[in-house]
Amino acid sequence: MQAIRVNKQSLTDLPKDLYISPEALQIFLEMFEGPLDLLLYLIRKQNLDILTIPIAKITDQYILYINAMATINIDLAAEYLSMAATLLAIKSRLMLPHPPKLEEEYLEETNLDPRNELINKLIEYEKIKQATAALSNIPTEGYHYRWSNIEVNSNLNIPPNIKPENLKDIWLKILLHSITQNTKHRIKRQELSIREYMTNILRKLSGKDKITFISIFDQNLGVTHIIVSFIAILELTKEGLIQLSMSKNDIILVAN
Amino acid sequence: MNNNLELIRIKQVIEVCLLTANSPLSVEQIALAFEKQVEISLIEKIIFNLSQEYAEKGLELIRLSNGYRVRSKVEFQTYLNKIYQVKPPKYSQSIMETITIIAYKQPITRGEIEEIRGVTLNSSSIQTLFDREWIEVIGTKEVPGRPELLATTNKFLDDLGIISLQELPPIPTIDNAHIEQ
Amino acid sequence: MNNNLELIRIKQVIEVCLLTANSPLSVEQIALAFEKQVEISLIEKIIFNLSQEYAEKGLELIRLSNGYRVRSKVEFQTYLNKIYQVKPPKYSQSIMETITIIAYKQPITRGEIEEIRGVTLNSSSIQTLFDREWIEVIGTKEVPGRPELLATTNKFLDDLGIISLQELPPIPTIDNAHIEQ
Repeated sequence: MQAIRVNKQSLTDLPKDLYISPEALQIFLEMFEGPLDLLLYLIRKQNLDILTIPIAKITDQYILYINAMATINIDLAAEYLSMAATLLAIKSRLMLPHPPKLEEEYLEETNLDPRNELINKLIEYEKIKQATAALSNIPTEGYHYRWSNIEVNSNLNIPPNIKPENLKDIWLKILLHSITQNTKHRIKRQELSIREYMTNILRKLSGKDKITFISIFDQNLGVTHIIVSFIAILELTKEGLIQLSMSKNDIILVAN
Repeated sequence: MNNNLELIRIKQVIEVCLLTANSPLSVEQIALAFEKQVEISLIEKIIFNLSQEYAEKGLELIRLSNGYRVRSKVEFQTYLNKIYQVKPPKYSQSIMETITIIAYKQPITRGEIEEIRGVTLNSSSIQTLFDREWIEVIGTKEVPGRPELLATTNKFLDDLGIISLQELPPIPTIDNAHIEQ
Repeated sequence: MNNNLELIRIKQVIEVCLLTANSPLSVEQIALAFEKQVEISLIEKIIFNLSQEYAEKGLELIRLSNGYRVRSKVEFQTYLNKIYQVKPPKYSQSIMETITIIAYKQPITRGEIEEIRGVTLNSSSIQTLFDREWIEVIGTKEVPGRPELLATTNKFLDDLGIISLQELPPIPTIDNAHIEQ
C-alpha cells in the first residue's frame, strides 16, 4: 500500500500563531487538487484510519485551514467551502442526541452513518490517486521514449500511369480536333528525332553564351547522328532559336 | 520464396516498413507489401528475429494493440533530452488524475469525473488530452443534458506501449487499510 | 571513453538519435547527447560505420546540408506503396494534351501549345508538369515577349519507361495539301 502522495512536504505545516504570507498560503493551497485531496492530506498527516474518521477532529482542522485562507483573501474554490459545509453537517448530525440504547446500533448501521458517503468518496479518490501514480510510471511516448521516425526516400510520389502509346492516341485527338475546327492551321511535318536533337542542343547551350559546332557531335554515334545534329542546328537557326557565326577554325553556336 | 537471397530481401522490406511507419503496423498490413506472397508465419518469425537484433541496440520492437512498432529504449531518453533540450511537458497532477479516471472508469462523463475528484474539471485539462489524441467522445449519456461520454483511444494505449486496458496496473484496494504515512 | 563497453553504448546512442529524429541531425547536435564528452571525430567514425551496416539493409544513411538522416532506399518504395495503397494520380485531358504536345513538338512555347490546342493554356496544367519534373525551360524564343521554350526532361522519359524520345510511337503525318483542303 502506497502512502498518499503530497508534492511538497516542506510546506505542509501550517503554524497557527505566526503570520503566514498570502503567497505561502496560496502555494500551500495549490498543492491540493481539491477538498478531497486536502482531507486525505489531513487524515494522512495524523495517521488516522480512513474508515473511522474522527469527524469532529478533522472538521475542526479543515475549518482552521479554510479560515486561514479566507482571512487573507485567497480565492477559494467553491468546492472547498462546500466541503466545509458538508463536514459541519455531518458533525452536527453526529452530535445530535440519540435515545441511549439505540445509539450503538445507530452508528453501526452503516447506512445511517452520516460519514459513510464522505468515506466512500475519500476511498474512491485515494484509489484514483494511487492509480495515477502507477500510470505516471508507465513509459510514455515523448517523455520516456521516441518512436523510430526515419524518412521514406520518395521519388516515391508515384507518377501517373502513362504509356508512350497514350501520347500517340492523344496526339491523334488533337490532330483531329485541329483539322475539323481550325482548317487554316498548318501542322508541319517534322521528324521527331530532329526535335529531340534540337532540345538537346539548346540544353547544352543553356547557361552558356556559346558553344562550338564540333562539340555538338559525338563521334562515337556514327554518321546518322552527325547528319541529324546538323539538320537540327539548321532548323534551330531557321526558327531563330540560335545564331551561327564563324571563327578561325570552327562554327560557333550562340544562344539567341 | 525459399532461397536465402529472397529471405534477406523479405527481412529488409519488413524492417523498412517498421522503421518508416507513423503508426503500428499489423502483420496483415506488412503482408500487403508482398502482395500476400509471403506467409504470415514467416513474417512473424522475422519480426521476432528483428526484435532480438534490436535488443542489442538502443531500440525495442514492441507489440501494440493494433500492430508492431519500433521505439527507443527508455534508458536512452536522457541522451535524447540533451539534444532536444525542450523536454516535453510532464502533465500536471490534474491532467494525470483525469486521464487515470477516464482510463479506469470509461465510458464516463465530465460530471462523473468531477464527482470523483471533488472539483470542477478544468476544461484545458480535457483539451490537452483531446489534443494528444488520448481521449475521444464515444457517445452521449441518456440523462438530462445528454452529456458526452469520454473514453481512451488506441493512441493512448500505443503511447503507453500497452496492448489493452487490462495491462494497466490494477486499481488498488483500500479495504480496512490505514492510509499510511 | 576508450574501452569497448563505452564504445558500444556510444554507438547505440548515436543510432537511437538518428533513427528517432524528425529532421537531419548534425554531428554537433549528436555531441550534445554526450554533453560534448565524446570527440566529434569519433562520432563521425561511428556514423560512417553505421552507414556501412545500413547498406546491407533496406536503409541508407545520407548526409544533407544540415546533418545526417536515415531513410529507406528508394527501391523499397514499391513495397510501401502496396501497404499504404498509394494510387497513381490521374491527369486531366488538358494536362495530357499539353504534355503530349510538348513531347512531340519540343522545344515549344506556351503560345504555340495554345495554337495547336486551339484553347488558352491553363497555367495549373503547366505547373503540374513542372512539379512532376516532366518539363523544363530550356531557353527563350527570339520573338516579341521572348517566351520561354519548354521541353521534356529525362525524368519524363524515365517515368514512361523509355530511353529517348525516339521511342515514342511515330505520330501520323498529314499532307499539307490535305490540311489546307
